Amino acid sequence: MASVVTSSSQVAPLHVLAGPAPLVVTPVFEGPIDLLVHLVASHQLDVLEVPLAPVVDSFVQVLRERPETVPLDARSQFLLMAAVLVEIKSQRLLPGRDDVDEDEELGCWEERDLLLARLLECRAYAAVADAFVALSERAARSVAREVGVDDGFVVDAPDLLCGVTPDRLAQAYLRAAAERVVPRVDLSHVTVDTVTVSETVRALAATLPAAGRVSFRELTAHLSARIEVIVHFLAVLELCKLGKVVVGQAERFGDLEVVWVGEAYPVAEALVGSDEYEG
Amino acid sequence: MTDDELVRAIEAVVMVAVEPVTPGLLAELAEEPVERVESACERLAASYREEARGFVLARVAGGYRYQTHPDLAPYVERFANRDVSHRLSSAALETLAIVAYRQPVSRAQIAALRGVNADGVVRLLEQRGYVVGVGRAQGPGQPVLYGTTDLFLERLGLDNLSQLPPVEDFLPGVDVVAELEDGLRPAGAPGAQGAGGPDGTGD
Amino acid sequence: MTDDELVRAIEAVVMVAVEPVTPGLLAELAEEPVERVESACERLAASYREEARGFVLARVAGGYRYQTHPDLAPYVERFANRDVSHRLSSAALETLAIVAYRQPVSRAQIAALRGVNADGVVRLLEQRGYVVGVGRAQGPGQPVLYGTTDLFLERLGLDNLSQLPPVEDFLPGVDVVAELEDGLRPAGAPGAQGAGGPDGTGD
Repeated sequence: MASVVTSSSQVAPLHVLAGPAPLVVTPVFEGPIDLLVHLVASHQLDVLEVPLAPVVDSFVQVLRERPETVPLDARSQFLLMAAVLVEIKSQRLLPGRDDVDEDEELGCWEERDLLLARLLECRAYAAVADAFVALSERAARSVAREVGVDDGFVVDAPDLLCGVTPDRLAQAYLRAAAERVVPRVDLSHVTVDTVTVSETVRALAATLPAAGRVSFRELTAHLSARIEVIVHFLAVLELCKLGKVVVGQAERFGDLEVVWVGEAYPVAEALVGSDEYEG
Repeated sequence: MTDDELVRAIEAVVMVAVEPVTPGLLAELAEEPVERVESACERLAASYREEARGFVLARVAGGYRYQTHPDLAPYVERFANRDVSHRLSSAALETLAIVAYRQPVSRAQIAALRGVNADGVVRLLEQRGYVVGVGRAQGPGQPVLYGTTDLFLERLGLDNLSQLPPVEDFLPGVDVVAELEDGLRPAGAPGAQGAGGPDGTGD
Repeated sequence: MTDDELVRAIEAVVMVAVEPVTPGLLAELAEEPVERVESACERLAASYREEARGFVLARVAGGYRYQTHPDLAPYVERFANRDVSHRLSSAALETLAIVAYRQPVSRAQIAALRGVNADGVVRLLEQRGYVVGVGRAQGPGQPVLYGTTDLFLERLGLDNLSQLPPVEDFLPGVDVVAELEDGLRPAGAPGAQGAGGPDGTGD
């Protein structure tokens, strides 16, 4: 079913999700996408050798031609797996891998462990949800008596309205009738990166015109955190999109060269469009 | 069906029935002759009496139902009259206010406005005599529409509903709007009362 | 008060209660210590079980109530007008599980865990009465913190939250963890294969 162009022939597929995995066809791999991810993740297949565009193209083609053959589960599974592949590949394509210091490497593991913990926890809650269904089905086999006190019993009605004035009633009505204010989302748990793409775009626009031809490695040499390198990469892409810089590469997977080609002192406002990268 | 099974089925059905259950209905549910069901009910009622249970299986209005043993009326009365709190909760007060200003109003409309099920609160207000069903809405299910009672007016010292204060008088000024979100703090939290009435833009 | 009298009073009061009756309230009504009331309830529940009654005295959501024996569901189902309402989606159930185990928890925390916005699902659960705002978090925006309700416990047939099945029992097996871990290994790390992580599980 899966013909894999690698040395290894017996590889257990990754059972991340239930259901049939969408098949993908690329020059070096043909088979379920979860197997592709598994091979890449376990280094049995170099992600750099797998062009991702055909993976997406073939899936989109199937979606166009025979949408009924791809159930919703398979579609979401594909999206998840494709996202994982893109993430892996983009990480590998980022420069500066060799000189990462140990702290950052540790931070990377830490991040991964957090993600793993989150995945495990979610998995556990999904299983708990099934247990809830079982519990409630069992509980539903018993019906509670809810008949209440017989009318024959005299119930004294104490004055619960003691102390309630018409004004307080009006205020209670306003409280009740008020549109529920949507509580603001608490972002306090989110670590806000100190540097954003738009800030970096502005910083680069200030320094690049005078810098001449610089390599991306030089440009990011002073940076310590991976996230800053990524932000710089995105900022360069943004400037490239705006036509302010030209990005070249002497050889495949060689260092990126960045040359400023825009006007010398761009107005900062012109670059405001990159704000959406924030966060 | 054995005698034991029949008795158990009767116990279960009568336990959850709100109205007295006729022997005919019990017979239908158990798929047994009415006579057999009736004699099972009588035996069951007798056994409760012998065991001096706190409840009896009574034959009322042509059917069977559980009711408390007359001996235990003092406890039941105390239970029925227990005062969980001497004041209306803020949820109950808000519901009462909705009924007062929007009457006639259905429970579903109240629930839609408050964002939570209102059945329990409406039942409480009804039990206490502050609201009463005043009619039924047109449309599916013909839900009961509620209005306030004379007792409600009396307790608030009002002569009639037109004396309810206009809510516009209590709309917050622009300067207070900024503090509205703070008003979402649960009632009773420190400071909740401060800014001239908690939230509410009125629409 | 003799043991028999106490048991009869309990039977009578629970029979007319609409909601589970707490041992504390029973104790208050009977003017007896809570411990004595509680052990009387347990004995009573046990005797119903032994006698194979059609009903049971169940401990649910912190109190006692009468409910039908599960065996008799076929008879009761045809009779009681049950809320056979719409099942919860798996997304709603998972969110409910998160609230149950992590309460008090904010919507943002739920969203962070599930990776998707949780507002709609939480609102649905709130409407159904399974979760409720139980307070507010410190910090910016003072988000509402949610917890589960007594109705949630009732629907699951639980007495209290400590009866929830331990979430640890539902963690995926070691093989699944290893596979997940594989998928998360920092990709392209040249030495990742052999170096192993700080967690030591390596490959």
